[in-house]
Formats: sequence, structure tokens, C-alpha cells
Amino acid sequence: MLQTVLEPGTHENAAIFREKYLAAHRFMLLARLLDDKYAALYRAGKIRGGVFLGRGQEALSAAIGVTLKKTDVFAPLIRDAAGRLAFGETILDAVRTYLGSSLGPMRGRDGNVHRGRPMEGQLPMISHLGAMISVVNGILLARRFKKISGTVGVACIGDGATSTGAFHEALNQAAVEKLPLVLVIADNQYAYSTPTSRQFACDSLADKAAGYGVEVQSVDGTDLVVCLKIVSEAISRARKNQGPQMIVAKLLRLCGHGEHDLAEYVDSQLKNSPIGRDCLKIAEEFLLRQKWLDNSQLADLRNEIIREIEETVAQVQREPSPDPFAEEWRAMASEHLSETHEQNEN
Amino acid sequence: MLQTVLEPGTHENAAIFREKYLAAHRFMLLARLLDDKYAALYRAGKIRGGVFLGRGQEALSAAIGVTLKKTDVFAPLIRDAAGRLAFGETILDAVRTYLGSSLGPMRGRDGNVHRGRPMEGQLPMISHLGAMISVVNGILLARRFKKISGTVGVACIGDGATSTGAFHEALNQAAVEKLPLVLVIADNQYAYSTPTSRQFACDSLADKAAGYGVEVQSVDGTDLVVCLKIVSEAISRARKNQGPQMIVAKLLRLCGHGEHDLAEYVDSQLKNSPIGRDCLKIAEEFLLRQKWLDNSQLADLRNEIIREIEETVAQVQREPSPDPFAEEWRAMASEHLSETHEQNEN
Amino acid sequence: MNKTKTDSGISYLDAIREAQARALRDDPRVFIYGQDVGAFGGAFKATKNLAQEFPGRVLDSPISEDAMVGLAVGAAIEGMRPIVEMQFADFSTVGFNQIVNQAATLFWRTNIPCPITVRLPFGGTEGGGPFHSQCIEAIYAHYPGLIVLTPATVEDAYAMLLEAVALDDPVIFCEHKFLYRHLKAEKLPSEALPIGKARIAREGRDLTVVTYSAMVHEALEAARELSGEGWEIEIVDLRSVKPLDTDTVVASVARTGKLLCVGEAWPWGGVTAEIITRVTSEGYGLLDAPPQRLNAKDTPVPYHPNLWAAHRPTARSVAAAARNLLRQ
Amino acid sequence: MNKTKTDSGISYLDAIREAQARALRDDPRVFIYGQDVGAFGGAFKATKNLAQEFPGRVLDSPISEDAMVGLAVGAAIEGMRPIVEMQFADFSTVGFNQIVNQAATLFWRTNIPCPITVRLPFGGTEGGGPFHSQCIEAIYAHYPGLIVLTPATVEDAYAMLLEAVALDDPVIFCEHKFLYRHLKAEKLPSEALPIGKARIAREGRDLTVVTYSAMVHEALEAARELSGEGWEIEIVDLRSVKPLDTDTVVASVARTGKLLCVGEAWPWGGVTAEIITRVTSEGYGLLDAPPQRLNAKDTPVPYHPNLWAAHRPTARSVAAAARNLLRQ
Ligand SMILES: Cc1ncc(C[n+]2csc(CCOP(=O)(O)OP(=O)(O)O)c2C)c(N)n1
Ligand SMILES: Cc1ncc(C[n+]2csc(CCOP(=O)(O)OP(=O)(O)O)c2C)c(N)n1
Ligand SMILES: [Mg+2]
Ligand SMILES: [Mg+2]
Repeated sequence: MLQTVLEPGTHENAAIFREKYLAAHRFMLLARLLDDKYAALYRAGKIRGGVFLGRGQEALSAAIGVTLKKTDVFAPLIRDAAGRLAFGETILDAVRTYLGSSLGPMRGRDGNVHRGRPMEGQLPMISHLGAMISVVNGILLARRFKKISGTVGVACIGDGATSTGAFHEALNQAAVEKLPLVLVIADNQYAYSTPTSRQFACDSLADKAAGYGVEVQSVDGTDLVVCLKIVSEAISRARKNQGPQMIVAKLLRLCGHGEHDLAEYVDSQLKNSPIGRDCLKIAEEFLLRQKWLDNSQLADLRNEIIREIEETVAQVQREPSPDPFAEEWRAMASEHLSETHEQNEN
Repeated sequence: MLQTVLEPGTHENAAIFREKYLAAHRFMLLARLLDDKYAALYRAGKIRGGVFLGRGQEALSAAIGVTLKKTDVFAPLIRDAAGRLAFGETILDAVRTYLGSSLGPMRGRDGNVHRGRPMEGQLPMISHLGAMISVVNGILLARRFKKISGTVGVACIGDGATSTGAFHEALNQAAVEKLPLVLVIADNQYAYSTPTSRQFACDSLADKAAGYGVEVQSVDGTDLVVCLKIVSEAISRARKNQGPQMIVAKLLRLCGHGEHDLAEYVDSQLKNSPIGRDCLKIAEEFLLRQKWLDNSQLADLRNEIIREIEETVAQVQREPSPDPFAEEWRAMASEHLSETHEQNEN
Repeated sequence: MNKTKTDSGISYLDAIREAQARALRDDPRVFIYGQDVGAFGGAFKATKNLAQEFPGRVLDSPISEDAMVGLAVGAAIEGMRPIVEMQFADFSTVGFNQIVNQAATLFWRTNIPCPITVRLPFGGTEGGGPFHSQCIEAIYAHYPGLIVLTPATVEDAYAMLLEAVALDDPVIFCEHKFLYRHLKAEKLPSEALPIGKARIAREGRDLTVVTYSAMVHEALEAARELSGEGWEIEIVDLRSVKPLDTDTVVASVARTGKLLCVGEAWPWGGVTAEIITRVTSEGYGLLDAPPQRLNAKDTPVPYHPNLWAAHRPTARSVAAAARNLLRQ
Repeated sequence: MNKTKTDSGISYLDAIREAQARALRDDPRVFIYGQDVGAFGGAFKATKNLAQEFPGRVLDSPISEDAMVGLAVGAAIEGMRPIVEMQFADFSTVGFNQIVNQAATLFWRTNIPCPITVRLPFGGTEGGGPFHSQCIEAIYAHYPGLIVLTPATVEDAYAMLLEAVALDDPVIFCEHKFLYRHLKAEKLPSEALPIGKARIAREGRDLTVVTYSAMVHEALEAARELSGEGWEIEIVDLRSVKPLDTDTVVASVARTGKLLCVGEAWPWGGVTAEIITRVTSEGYGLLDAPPQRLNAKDTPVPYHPNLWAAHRPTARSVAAAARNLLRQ
């Protein structure tokens, strides 16, 4: 199967691929273990509000993160812990945001998956589905104005978000402007509890591409090898200014919509079908088969990551939570224009 | 060409078609002459606000109107004077709305193309493009609830409106619910001044259909014969519950966006291309060739229609304009809940 | 009708579910449309089992707020009485155009009523953050043609939702997420005040607090605190912010001479500003101190519970604002 | 700076066009994005010849208000200063979510400024009707994080638009369609009041009219009429409705003792309500009569000129409302 990925038998390609694959696997494992930790903190009542995991989507997400360059733009969604970390987000940023630390990038003002560092190309999603795609377009258009070439933007969304007007307007906009946008659709069979049969009536979401005049590739989202291949190809096409690219990955959400959700509605046939396979397990079987790691190395890696996560969480839990009195309650950047009314002196 | 339209050589079909064709032509001519009258009234300062004509789109629009049954639903747009009249709108309703008569269906509260009679299935468009499609869906869904079957809904939009999120959400919604919606896209090459190259990047708007899982037919919008054929087929498929249908007509707007617009931006190559032909001229040449009418009959028809229009306009101009003091300034149906503040007693 | 938290009984959320069940039972024109409202029973379980009890009448929608509302308007034209559930009020901004320009204008333009109910689970909760906490009732109340309801009690949640579905106008039904499980009642009401009438939630002598939804309960707690200090606070629960029961508010201010308006929403042009404007322009002489308003701070709603607690008014800040006024 | 109609000179529309030309000339980060703004020069010709003068920097957008605003936010993150033209303010409801939830929250959430300017050609004209006439400044002012400007003069249209583009916040620039060709000035201003400061458009003694945009001119006409009757009306032109210059308003009310707020928008929660709330809560003792507001009627904006003229405030109705107050 590796052969399908590599230009036939060129050795340096094989080496590069191995390295990339191992990096991707590490971020998949990190994301999975970090998700487990969030889940535990949530059950312990240490996280208020929602907790949204990416279980089953790590291969696709990590493939994006390891393929992008730091100078690219990435608009992840709720299930992209792996991609975020691979693109450069620190565990510390992630944990600080979930725990609302005032030292995190969102300073306790926003939380959980609503985090990022715009200046590093990590876009902090707003909740409204589909809304980030046109923001990526804007960054890419601005770079064209600034004569910065060779960077791309990836926006991730789910099957459900394809029903939003925002998705449609933004993808069409990217196509009209021929922007280097790569739109990655994780078709994980459900939007919260809603099956795709109640979400769209086309055979595959890939059928939408032609209507926008964008290229599309479908991919088995449970297989890191093909995810890496398809994602790399799409991103390099966009980088070469071949216009917007769409990727449609088929996979299954291996968790609830959020940790509050038992997801009893998920069809057991799907769970037992190929898309129900755990991408992490498949990825590890592959690298064991390739003898890139052995079981004890895998165990060490796992322990090392768990240690890192535990240390980070412990550190963040010692950090000060935001102080409403120290807080600057100002929504406007223009300090000279900000008003303070009596009602703001609670 | 007629043979391409009719089930091979069945005589009653030929008779039915002839009748339908002549009816459609009459409404095309009526719409064209009515548009001419609006234009004259506008230039004379008798109409305030916008005047939007359907020149060049009468064949497509009339084909819809003559094919629909009175029990169907029709959501026309700004260039559908022909379809509206063919579906049952009176000249009086049209003129009263343009002149703001208090006796018209909109009672001077709304005007020009923003008119209709919801209870007769004539939906009064709001200006926001794409917004009427989901309203048609709602009526069709309601009829399903009410076990009314065999009726369809037609929604018309332009090439530019396909870029709206509303278009996308509504078409997808119709497909998911398998509603008997027929969406007719008049691709008249421009959205106001904006050419299709700045509106979308697919080869044809028909390429969008597969992404929604709806059937689509393309049609030469300048040829009444094929418009009648394609529109009838699509409407009967919808009527037979074969799901939403899309029609994409290629044609050219043979007027400004509105009467205020000289439309100097329209590409002369397009004007001289087949889609730049005047569908009314083509329709009349055809019926003359068929000997369904001769030139003097055509002239009589024209004069008869002009007389009818002139009489209607004269009548409406004698009608009272709305009286702000007699007006009931209440936006809510629930009279008992309506408030009148001091500021409402100007 | 002063609510206190009990572990048994009917919750505010139950009331909303029961009202919809009854509407579906009593009126064949009613159906429910929204994301995950079907077999799943909705993100908050406000439609739990309704799809099972009323087959084919509780439909899962795609994630298409604009088309959700547009469809409801069409169904209403055809004689139905749709209930649309927005998963969170904050997402209704995506359906905003259909609400304010399609639904709200239909009757005035065509004389055809538009009886749709749009349910907005709204208001702040711990960890809700900027996009799952908003109070945007004022946005809708600003537009002609909409009715905007903000029930504060289990009984009102039930009775007002039933009345909303029966009304011939588009209703924006703001149901507070914080109250969903926080409030309990012994039984559902057999009758209630009509929509458009405010309720005296607590009688008092010294100051009138006008508020609505979750803030009614913060105000009640503040009033209990202040009565310990010898002050008797009258609390007006608006119930409906459009229409707005100016008469009841003015009558209360006539008794107390002091007005404090409390809203969880942002201050600029909010319900509190509308109330103060009406009282001062219509009942000017009645005030013996400047009217005051207490709102959320003029920033997005923060995620961290500490910040959130300081961002919105609370019993503590209501009591403090009341004391300032009472001392004048 | 009292404008009167002249046939020559620089129009309000020219000023908006010139301000954009200058912004494009002086700042390479500026670009313009909107429907038909390119070669065609915009539905109102507010960008006439700019695409020709500044190749590649004035882009026609698809009919996608949501994506138009989203793109502008992204470009702003990347350091640009986009100007988005909505073809009519009424259509901004389709881009509403990106304005109030994306643009307005960016700085507060991330500390990254969002310098975009969204131009809204707004306000009533004869035959405009329900969807080409709306005044929705209050909708935007209600949300934290937005600046909402409403210039009433040619000079302000020019100076404030330039300042809007220079500001680090999202600005909702409400330019009145009725004023586009109605107002003329001799020359463009070299300096102007800063944003956030209101302007005394007319000095007076007996009553303060607080208003903005086109209504400033109705108020001025009413004031001329009333001065014939011996009344001297002071007129405050707010210029900016968020932020709002409470100090200038309160200072004027302190001089006159009477307040009439006039807005072309709907009454509920509008600018007029916000002003009355601030004056009565912050400058309570200054009034010797109840504050009043005069707004459009609480219905959609009618199409027929007769209805339209009665729907919105006019010099006549402003004068009538002022007389009522002056008699008290
Ligand atoms: C415009 C909008 N409507 C509703 C929601 C509420 N919501 C949050 S996630 C979600 C489901 C998303 O499904 P999908 O796009 O398939 O992504 P997945 O959760 O499966 O990864 C919904 C309905 C939202 N965030 N935005
Ligand atoms: C949401 C929205 N944005 C902008 C407009 C302003 N507008 C009215 S018609 C029009 C052009 C429509 O072009 P198209 O859809 O191709 O229809 P055509 O006029 O060509 O028949 C525009 C931009 C609008 N009505 N609605
Ligand atoms: Mg999904
Ligand atoms: Mg067109």
C-alpha cells in the first residue's frame, strides 16, 4: 500500500514519507491522549461548558497539520486537535484554553475549541459553522495583494456544515478568486445526532465540487497513509496556484458530539463497517508492520506523551484564573473611543 | 423543430401544443408591452423607485406560467412579468403595484416587482435574493402534511442569486425533503453589472445540480419551443414526485438592470451571439412559419393588448393613492397586542 | 409564584416540552422543525420523545437556519403553525434575514398572517462563552412585526409557549438555558396572564425593579437581601418585551418613585433603555430619582465562570445598584 | 456649516467617493470589495472610476454578503484595511452573522484588531419600499465591538469615512441615500471633529433636538420654522451613534432643559431610546419637561411616497413635537 503513496521506489521519498508518517502518528496519539484527558477533566467537573473530541478523525487532521508549512493558514474545527498540534499549537495553549487560564491565548474570554493565534495562521473558530472559510479566503487574498505567494489555507468542516449558506458563499468566492484554499470536509456520518440522509441528498459530498469549479479528491479518513497522500497532493496543487481544492474524507465520529452526548443514535452497522475502524489503531498496525517502531517504542512514546500532558495540566491548574477586576472590559481596539457606562461598574 | 417537442406525430398533442404556444406567446407579448409602458411611465416620472424589466426573458418566464396549474405555487423574480401574467396575475394587480394604488394587492405598502397574492400561490418576493425558495419549500411541505398531492412549486432566480447562501440552503433543503420544487435559473450573463465570470467558476450552473442530488436540464432561453418542452417535462417530473428539478436557461438580459441603468457594460459579442437574440421575435417568426397566426393577426393582437394596457393604466391613475391618515399603521396581525406610542402619532 | 429550586417537580425545560406536546396534540397544524429535534429530542431535550409520540411532525433540519425560517414562513402561509427550534439563540443570526425581512413583514405587506414560533434557547451559563450565551431579544424587538417573549417561570414557559403558537404573528420565544433545569414547579398552570401583560413578581414600596427572564430571579434574591435592610423592592417581570406592558411598569413606578431596569443583554438600545424611555417620557413626574439600568458589560460574553459572573448582573450587583438608588 | 441644496459643488456622494479615492491613494492596505463596485462604479456610483484609477484594488464580489464580510475580516487579520460596500443597508442582514459575531468579537477574543469598514447605503427615499429604505444602525450598535457612524453632512461623510478606514475597529458606516445628491458643499474639509464627538448643528435656547444623519436636516428646517415663532431650537448632530457623545448632549440639555430625540429608524430600542436613557440617568435634574422621541412608525417602510412621507419624521412632525414640548 505504501507503494501507492510514493513515487515508485525512490529511496529518499521513502525516507521523507517515513518521517512524515511518524510525525503524523505522534500527533494523532498526542491528540487522542489529550482528548482522553479532557474527557476525564470534564467528568471530574474541572471543565465547564462543552468538550468536543476528535476521536476517529486524527488521521485526516494530523495529515493536514504535518503537511502545512508554518507560514500557511489553518482554520481547524472542533475535531482537529491533532491537526492543530501538528500545525504548531502547543499543548499548553490547548489546555489553557479548555481550563480558561488567563495566560492562554484566549485569556479565559473564549474556551475549549474556540482558540487560536491569528498571527501564527492558527485561526480561532467562531461557533457558527461555515463562517471561517471566507476568513481564510480573506487572508489568502490579502497575501495576493501583498505579493506573498506559495502559501495556502486549509479550512476544515464537517458534513453538516456543508448545509450552511456560509460554506456555499465562501467556497464559491474562493473559486471565483482562484484562491489557494483547500477545503477539507470530514464526512463523519453525523451532524450531532443528524445522519447524512437528513443533511444532503447527493451521493457523495464530492459531487458538490463540480458546481463550484473546484478539484476534489475523496479519501478513506481512517487510513493515515492515504490521508497523507491525498492531503499532500491537494495542498501542493493549491500551492502551485491550481485553484481551490476540496477533499472529502469518509470516516466515523468515534465519540459523542460532545462529552455530554452518549451518541446512542450511531448506527451499529456503521460502527462495524470499514469507516468505523479506529484510524489510530490502523496507523499503529501499519508502522509496526513497517518496523518503523516496535511495541515497546510505542509504549514509551505513549508514556512520554502522557507525562507531557499530565505535567501541562498540572501546571495550568496552578495558574491563576482570570480576575474580573483586573480584566479590561473593552470590546474595541480603539481605546480612545471606548465608553464606560454606569452599568459597566457592577 | 416542432417534432423535437411533441411525441412523434400525435395530432391531439400538436393541437394542445399549438394552443399552449399561442397562449405563451400572448403573455410574452403582453409582458413586453407592459414593460414598455412601465419604462415610459418611469421616464415620465410617474413611477418612483425602481423599474425592472424582463426583456429577453419572456419565453422562459411565460413557459413556466402557462405550464403551471392555478393550484401550484409560483415565486417569480424581478424579470418574470410574463410568467406572473400567465400564472394568473392580472394586469390591474401589476399596474396598481407599480403605481402604488391603495386598491392593489400591496396597497401602496410595497411596490414594483414586490407583489403577489400568497393565497393564490403568487408569492410576493422580498428583495433579498434567494430568500423565496425556502418559502416555496415550506408551502410544499405543508401540502404534504395536508395530504394535498400533485401540486408543484416553481422558484425563479438569476445567475447572480446562485451565489447566495439562501439559494444553497433552500435547494439542499428541498432535496433532503424530496419536495416537488422546480428551481428555474435564468442565466442572463449578468448580475446587475457583474458578469458571470465574477459570479461563479463552474462551466455551467447546471453543474451545481449533482451536488444537491437534483435533476437538471439546460435550455436555450431564447427559444419558446424548447422552453415549453423543458419546463413542461421538469414540472411533470416534479408533479410525479420525482424530486426537485433544476432548469438552467441561457439567455441575455435585453435591458438595463433597471430602467435607470444604460447597461453599457454588456459585451457586444454576447449581444450578437445566439443568446442575444430576442425570444419574442423568434417566437413570432416560429408561429408565422407555422401559420398559426399571420402578420395582420399579430398586429391586431398587439393593438388589442396595448388598448388593454392603456385602459388599465388610465383606470389606475384615476384611483386614489394611499391616504396616510386612513392607513392602519400596524405591523402585527394580533390587533390586541399592537402598541401605539406617542412617536407613532406624527 | 416565587420559584425556588427543588429536586422534584416540573422543570422550565419540561414545561417547554409539555407545551409543545400539547400544541401538537391539540392542533394538527403544528409541527416542529430544527436541528436534532427529531428522534434525538433536541440539544437540550426540549423535544424529547415528541418525534416518537407524533410521527412525521417533528423534523430534523439540515444546518440551514436561513432555510429553516423560510420554510416555516411558507408553511404558515399554507395554514400550518410551525415551531422552529434554533439550537442556540446565537445561531439565529444566520436566519436573521428570514426572520426580520420575510416573517416580520409578511402580514403588513400582504395582510396574510405569519404564525410561526421561533424558539431561541438563550442566555448565559457557566462556560457558555461568546457564542452560546447571547441575549439578543432587543435585536428582534427593534423590528416591526415580531412578538418577543421572555418567560421567567415554569408556568410562563408553558402558558406563553402555547399562546405563542396560537398567535397569528411571528413570535421570537426566548427561553433561558440557565432556567431550563434551575427552576421547578409543582404543576403546570391551567390559566395565566395573557401575553402583553407584565407580572408583579414581588410587591414593594421603595423601588421598582423592571426585568425579565433569568434576571427576575437575581432581582428576587436581591430583594430578599434588601428587605433584611428594611427596603421593600417591587419587581416587575415583563414576560413579554414586545409588546411591552408600559402601564404596569408606570403604575409600579408611581407607587415607588424609583426605577431600576435590569437586563442580562448588552446595554446599548436594550430592553432597559426602552423601559427607561417609556417611563420618563410617559410617566415623567413619577420619578423622585434618576432611572437606572443594570446590564451585562458591553463586551462579548466571557467563557470563564469568574468572568461570566462579573459580566452579567447578579443578585449582588442588583442589590448594590438598588442601594445606590435608595440612598438618593 | 448649515447645508442648503445647490446645483453645483461637491455632493455627499462625491465626498464618499473622494474619501475612498484618498484612502486608496494614501494607504496601500486599503481595497474595496462589493457587488458592482468595480468597473461599473457601484449601484450609486460611490466608487465611480476607482477600479480604473486603482487597478486590482476595487473588486466586484459575488452576491454573497456573508462571505464578503468574512473575507474582509480575514484580509484585516492579514493587515489590510478593506472597505466593504453593501449594495443597500437592508441586505447587510444576510452578512449579519459575520459582522456581529466574527468582526465584532475578534479583538476582544484574540487581541488582534479588525479594521474593516462596512459601508451601508441606508435610509428612506421615495419609492424605496420595505427593503431598500431601512435604518438599522441600532441593530449594530447593540453589539459590543462595533463602531457605528451616521454622517449628516458632506464634510462629515468625507472626514468620517477617512477616519473610519484608519480606525482599528470594525466600522458600520451608515451613509444616507437621501443625502447622496441632496447635499452639496463648496469644498472638502481639511480637518473635522474626531469620531465620538457630536456637533452642535444649530445653537438654541429653548429645546434640544438630538438627531443624526438625514434627520438633522429635517430638524434644521423645523428649527427655522420655529424661530419664526420665537423659539430657538438647539440641534445636536450625533455624527457617531456608537460611541455616543453623552457629554455634548447632556451639556445642551443643561442649557435648554428640554429634550426631543429624532430618528428615522424604528422606535423600539433605537438611538432615541439610548439617548433618553443616558440623559435621564446621567443628567436627570436637567430636564424641566419629559424627554420625548420621534421616530418612524413601527411598521416596515412603505413604498408609496404619501405613506413614506408620513412614516418617517419630517420637518413638520419635528416642529409639531417640539411645539408640544415647548408648551409644557
Ligand atoms: C450555524 C450553526 N448552526 C448550528 C450550530 C450548532 N452545532 C454545533 S456543531 C453541530 C453539528 C456539526 O456537524 P458537522 O458539521 O457534521 O461536524 P461534526 O460535529 O460532525 O464534526 C451543530 C448543529 C452551529 N455551531 N452553527
Ligand atoms: C441578498 C441581496 N444582495 C444584493 C441585492 C441587490 N441586487 C438586486 S438584483 C441584483 C442582481 C441580481 O442578479 P441575478 O441574480 O443574475 O438576476 P438578474 O437581475 O440578472 O435577473 C442585486 C445584486 C439583493 N437584492 N439581495
Ligand atoms: Mg459530521
Ligand atoms: Mg443575471
